Amino acid sequence: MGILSAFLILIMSVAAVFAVHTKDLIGASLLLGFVSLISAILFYLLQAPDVAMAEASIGAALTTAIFIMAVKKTKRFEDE
Amino acid sequence: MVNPLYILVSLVFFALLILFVQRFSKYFALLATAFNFYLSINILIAALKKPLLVNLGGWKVPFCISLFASPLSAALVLLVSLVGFCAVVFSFSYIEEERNRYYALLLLLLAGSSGVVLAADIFNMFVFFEILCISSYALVAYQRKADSFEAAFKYLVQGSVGSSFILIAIAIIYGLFGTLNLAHIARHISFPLTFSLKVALALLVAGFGVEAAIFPFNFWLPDAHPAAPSPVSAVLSGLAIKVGLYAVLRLIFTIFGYPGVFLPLLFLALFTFVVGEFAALAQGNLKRMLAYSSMGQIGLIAAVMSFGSVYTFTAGFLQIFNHALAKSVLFLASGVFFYQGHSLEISDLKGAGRKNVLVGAAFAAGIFSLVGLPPFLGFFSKLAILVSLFRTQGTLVLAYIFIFLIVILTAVEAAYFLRVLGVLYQKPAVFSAASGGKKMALMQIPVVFLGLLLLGLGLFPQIVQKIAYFAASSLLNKAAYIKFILG
Amino acid sequence: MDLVRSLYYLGAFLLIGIGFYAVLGKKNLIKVIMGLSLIDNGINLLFIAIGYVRHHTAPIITSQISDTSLMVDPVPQALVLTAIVIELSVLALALALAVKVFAVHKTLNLNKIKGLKW
Amino acid sequence: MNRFNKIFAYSSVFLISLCLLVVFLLAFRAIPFGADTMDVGHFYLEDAAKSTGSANIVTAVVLGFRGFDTLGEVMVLFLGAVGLGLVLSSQKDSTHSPAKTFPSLILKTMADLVFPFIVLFGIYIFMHGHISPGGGFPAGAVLASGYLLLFLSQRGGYHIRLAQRVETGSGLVFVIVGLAGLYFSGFFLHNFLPVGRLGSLYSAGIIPVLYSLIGIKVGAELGGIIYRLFGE
Repeated sequence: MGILSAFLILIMSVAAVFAVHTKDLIGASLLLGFVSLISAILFYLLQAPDVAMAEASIGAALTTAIFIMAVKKTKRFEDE
Repeated sequence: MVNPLYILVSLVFFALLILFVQRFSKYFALLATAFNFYLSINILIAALKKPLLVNLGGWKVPFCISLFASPLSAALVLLVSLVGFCAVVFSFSYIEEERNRYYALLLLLLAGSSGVVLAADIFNMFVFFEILCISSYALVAYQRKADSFEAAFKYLVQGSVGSSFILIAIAIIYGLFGTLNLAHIARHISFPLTFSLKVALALLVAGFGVEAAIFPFNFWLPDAHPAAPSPVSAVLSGLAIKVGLYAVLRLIFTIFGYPGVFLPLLFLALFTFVVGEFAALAQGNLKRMLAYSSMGQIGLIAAVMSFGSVYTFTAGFLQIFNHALAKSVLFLASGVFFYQGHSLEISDLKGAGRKNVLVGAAFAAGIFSLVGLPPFLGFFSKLAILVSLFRTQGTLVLAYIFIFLIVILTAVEAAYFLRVLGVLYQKPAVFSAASGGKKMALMQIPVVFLGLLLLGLGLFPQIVQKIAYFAASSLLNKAAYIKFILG
Repeated sequence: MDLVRSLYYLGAFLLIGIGFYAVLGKKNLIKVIMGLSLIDNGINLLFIAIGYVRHHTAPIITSQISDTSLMVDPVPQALVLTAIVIELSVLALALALAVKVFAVHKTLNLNKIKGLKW
Repeated sequence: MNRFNKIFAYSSVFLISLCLLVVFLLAFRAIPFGADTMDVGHFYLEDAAKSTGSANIVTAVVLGFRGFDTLGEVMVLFLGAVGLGLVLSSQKDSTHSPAKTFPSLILKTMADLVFPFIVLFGIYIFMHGHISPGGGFPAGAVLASGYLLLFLSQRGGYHIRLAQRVETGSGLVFVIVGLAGLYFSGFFLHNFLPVGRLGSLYSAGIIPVLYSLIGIKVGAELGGIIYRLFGE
């Protein structure tokens, strides 16, 4: 479990950094959903299946959908 | 029937009912707040004899969520329901669009404020704090103009960062002690604090400090309060920031049991005081000026209270009452002026006080009370603050510096308030009031009522002084708090 | 400090730190909201990590697992369930405000919107 | 000069975030990872199955011991939906509407096929919240993702007024169930129904009732949020 969780945490942090860094807001929303998904896996590893389900359905799916809808209504690329 | 639970449940119930039925919204809101007003008077009377503890769900104390109405909480709940009732009556003819949503949000704002004050469980406190915050974000955006969206967004971002600070602090506390009940936590905490607890305390002060508008966390206030419709500004300025301050003080002095002067809060509060009052001097818009003045006043109250003795607390509570009532009068009266003249620039208000005799008089009463002139309540609270500072032991230098600041800043306050009053009664009246008829009468009632209340409490200050004294001693007595809740 | 043992804490605080960086440093409204979302994600992970007890099982009684003394702490999980929902509603409101601000100013850049400078 | 300012701003923000990270890590040295730090948790683990009849102890905590928090949480979500409705309700200004795209046949057919199953799955989740992981909030999210699919395939309308009635109605029933506890046994949100046999579907008293209400309410609310953000 140690190595797996270390790997997942590493990937999650990298994804978070890219989500903040990228100029494409749709890409950033998807990366954010990916971060949520990995944290749902981490919750499952930490013996919290209830929270994992909530995070996967609310955090990963719905939040991403809401973000994408909001980006569609505004502007896709971040300008200087 | 004397059960603080009914306050929260009735507000939540009516908020849901308004959007379920989709009509009669203002009557439901009036019913809910009137019921609450009646109930909170009863609760205060009962709590002055013996604090009330309500356990929810039928479990024993550290395991269930409980509501605790100490004299302090009961007094604040009374204040919330009083100002809330006046705001609802004022909104009757002032608010014309989106009534259902507006009243539901306003009721939940009141529910959140009462909930934070009554909660005896740190996470429950957080949940009610979120109800308070989210309803105020939405209400700030109510007018749906560009600047209200911007103000609401700014408020939301800073408020949510504050909320996440609170959550991290709760995580630290839960990790250390494995419990969420405030009294149970208080029993575990002893001085000197460990590093983790210091971080937790700092995070809690910062998190609740965002709502209490204490210096580096208050950049949202001067935009958010003026952007909201007037009755909401009255509630936000009169109540919401005090609820934040209540949470800060309850956590510092009851739960952590900080002995003596809490210096970090004192310095931040003094800074807030100075910045707020001087910024108010420079404003040309009436509501912006009132918002900056609220910032200054909250700084004054927080600074007095961070001295941590019974006298300073009593004085601070008097000032909380005074400021809540007076600021509500001022914001509601400015709502009347806006309704008639469609402008809040001070230069456009020439002669407005002559056109509305009653509202002008109430406005003057509010100003006199805030500046601290007899025979209004503000005179006694300012006097109590000065006396209590002379009576503090130990940190005399700070107390004297503070007294000096109060004298100077009261003069500043008097300068900007009297300037407005001068404009309101200036001779060649620019202000043109469309006669409102029945609608205007309905708006005048709460304004005049609150103005008279300020005068009445100023003539008979003993009642408020007694309540403030009880509240102050219940805030400082950590041992009694633990004993009463945990048995 | 042994880093391996507090790996989850480190991960949680990394998310919180990245989120703070986005909230304070980014100029795009939606990026700021994403920062808030990252902070909340980190806090959720933090709570669950606090409640975890080594070699204990999830707090659900089944026909195979019925020894409640060998289960992890249920309270942080309950708190996180609450926190996730609160986060979602704040997020929805924030995005609605951002959409409206964009509709007025046709830009999401904080520096170009006068009322939003902080 | 401008460039220098920018670098300075970014690096100071970076340093502040780093400082926060370090301070938090230091503060958490006192809380060992993976150790048993429970206090009230032990009581919940021992007592929950007996006193609430819920095999899922997290559910027992969420709706039993800390049910009042959950009421507050439901109200927070309600506030989010109402606030969003308020903010988005002004259609006077010209909102930038995205180019209308028509859904493909595949999406339409699949949506028709999958939608009933999604709804069924959502109902299953909230009905079994007291015996298996899940519960009302994920169930509501699943239901809302069903609506999302319908919106994407532009099938049928979403009866926003009906949804609002359902949403507020189930909230009202939640409060009434709590008050019934107060009436029958003197405690708000007390579990006044029989507890039943541990692990069966009809057990745990009011907990499945409350979770069903939450599932329906959250589903309607999130559906409303999606509907409003989509903006017809």
